[in-house]
Amino acid sequence: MQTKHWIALASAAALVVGCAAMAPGPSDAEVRAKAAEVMKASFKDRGQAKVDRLTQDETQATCSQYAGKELPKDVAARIEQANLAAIKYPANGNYLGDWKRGEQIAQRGTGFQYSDDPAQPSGANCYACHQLTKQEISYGTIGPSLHNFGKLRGYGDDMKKYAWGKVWNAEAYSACTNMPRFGHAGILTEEQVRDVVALLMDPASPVNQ
Amino acid sequence: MADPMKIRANVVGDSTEVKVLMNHEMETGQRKDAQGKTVPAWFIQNVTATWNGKTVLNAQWGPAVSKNPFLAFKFKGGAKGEKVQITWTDSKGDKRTDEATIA
Amino acid sequence: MDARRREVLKTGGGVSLLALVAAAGWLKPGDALAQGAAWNKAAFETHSLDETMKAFGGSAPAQSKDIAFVSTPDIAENGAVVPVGVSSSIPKTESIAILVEKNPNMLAAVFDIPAGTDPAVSTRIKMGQSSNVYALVKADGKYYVASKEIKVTLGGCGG
Amino acid sequence: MIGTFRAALAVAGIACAVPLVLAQSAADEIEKYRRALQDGNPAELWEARGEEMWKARAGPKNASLERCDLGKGPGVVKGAYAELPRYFADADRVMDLESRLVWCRVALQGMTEADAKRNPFGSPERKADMEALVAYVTGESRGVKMNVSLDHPKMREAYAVGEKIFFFRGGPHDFACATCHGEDGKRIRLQDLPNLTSKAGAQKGYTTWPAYRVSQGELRTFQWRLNDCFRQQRFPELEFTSPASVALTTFLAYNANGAAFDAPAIKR
Repeated sequence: MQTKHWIALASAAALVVGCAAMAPGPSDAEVRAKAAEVMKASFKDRGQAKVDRLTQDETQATCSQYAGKELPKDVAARIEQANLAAIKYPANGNYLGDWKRGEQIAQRGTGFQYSDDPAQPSGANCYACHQLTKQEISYGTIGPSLHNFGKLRGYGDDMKKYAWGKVWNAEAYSACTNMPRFGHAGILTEEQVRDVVALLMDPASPVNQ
Repeated sequence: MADPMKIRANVVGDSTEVKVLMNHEMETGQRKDAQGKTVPAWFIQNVTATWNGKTVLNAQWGPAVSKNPFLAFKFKGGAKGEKVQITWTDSKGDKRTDEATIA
Repeated sequence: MDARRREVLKTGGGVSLLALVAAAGWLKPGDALAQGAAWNKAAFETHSLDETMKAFGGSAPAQSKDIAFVSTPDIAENGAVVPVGVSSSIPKTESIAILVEKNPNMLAAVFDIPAGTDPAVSTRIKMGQSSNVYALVKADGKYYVASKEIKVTLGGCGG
Repeated sequence: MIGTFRAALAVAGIACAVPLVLAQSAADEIEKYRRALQDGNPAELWEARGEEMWKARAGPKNASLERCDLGKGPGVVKGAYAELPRYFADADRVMDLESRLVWCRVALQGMTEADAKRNPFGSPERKADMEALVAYVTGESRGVKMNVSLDHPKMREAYAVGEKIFFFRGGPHDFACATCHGEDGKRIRLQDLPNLTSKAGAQKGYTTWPAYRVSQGELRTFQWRLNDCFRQQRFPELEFTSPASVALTTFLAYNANGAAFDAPAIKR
């Protein structure tokens, strides 16, 4: 049925003579619906990765819809506001954990893949996308360099709070960013976020050397 | 039985250049399979190359040679149409000989 | 090869098999590092250059500038396959060995170089971590060595 | 995967720790490493095994695959991969190479579909016939310019759906294919990431698969590439030859049109 509908649309488009420049295919919404149907038929549960992971939240759906196009300012603002409101700050107001543990979390790339043991703590895989320290040459460039993160921005409480928010839910500051929402999505525990923030913000951390 | 090697032998100036790829797992004895069981060591130990019945290279390998081993060397002489023969023997006593025509 | 083997068996008699094999060019007596052994088990179970030299029955090697690493990168993108090429310009080179200092066992490979074969070989080895790699050459009965550090990186890390 | 490798060498868990080196010389040396690998590609061993398998009689019908129609007529292998995926009238659907090989093993050799699809990705314990067949067929398109046609409406549909899947964000990490493959000049750790939304990037990325992965010691197909990308995207498992995998392949293969196919390659 779906396919016939598709061909019908295509041939209908071909019949519209005079409207030559644009041969309108199915609408964007129709293609998205078809893609959702195709994906549903193509993925299966494996290990901890169940097919319900294909159910998008509003941020994911909106960002997918605008991918490859310019994100309208009001849409971006809506995404950022919703995610900002969802950030959970530490109850005791303590943002900084142990940067040494933070470094291990930044190095570790496992967690949440169907091949991973769910009993093991996840990594944040920061180095996959960011430069952090001078010592580690195997770093990616999808995100900006975070070397001297605290040293350049200052070690004040506002900055600590911002770093916490950014790690917890990056969508709050940059709509449709490539960065996962580590706290919001439960990738890292609150304790782990504290350690990663320490890696960025502790003056003794190799990030700030 | 082991799969065949890929042997290339080409005349370069007054020499023959030989490049070989071998099919072998080269197990170190330290890898674990999907079930978590240690896979026993199993690797090529000896390689011999001959040309016109003359040995042009002899090698002894340990498990630190990479999986699907690669080997390249050159010897003086050799003419188009002549044969180069390579033989390997592994730690289980399996053996494989293949031949290539010099091009 | 089968034909040659049959020939060896046929001739049999009083002559030792080893001598015949040697005569057929399969093994040359006293040939370089191989020492006539089919596979030098002791040498492949050593953890230091000293131990390896003992297993080869040789004395401490002299550093040599006449041994070169060819097409051997300083950094390996993956330790499972590290290309290593060694070439020797020392006259009468009889054999070339490749050793990795920090591997569980040091010796990776030994190549005997008969007269007429270029004293240059290329292969690929496994390295568990960044380490010094040695090229050990036996020439005219004496041992020479050169070394090079190769760094091993791992990528991806998404698992 | 890295876990297995680490175990294989039985070394301390140094995973990603790397000593100090200057970034530029590091890039040069890694380039040197990659060049050195080109000298001998074990993928050739798979190509040879695949060619034998293509010609060997197998299955309940005891037939070879030599009459398999990969789109250019029965038995024509040369250049066939450069025009895949394509619409096949006999199956009334768009197929990539792996889907078509499954189809031929069922139609010509009489296998069940489940048998034809079994063990698509090999391991040292169990080599995959599919990887060998794919190595052989793709090797026969080396040097041929990619030329995927969207003339058929079902190809246009597959392309449009594939594009949507490419940009689909989901899972705990909000990842899409585009997260890593949507911008020029990016890398993950030290590995360069082709921008698959650009012509040049799609050409570079698509035409160098399948590849012998030195980190795994196996030849990996494009179906494997997609399967493993989604694993790292934290998605559930993409099923072998599923419609989503074929749609995504159609999107990427078409974007690579005009570039000479250059695989099986060798990669880390």
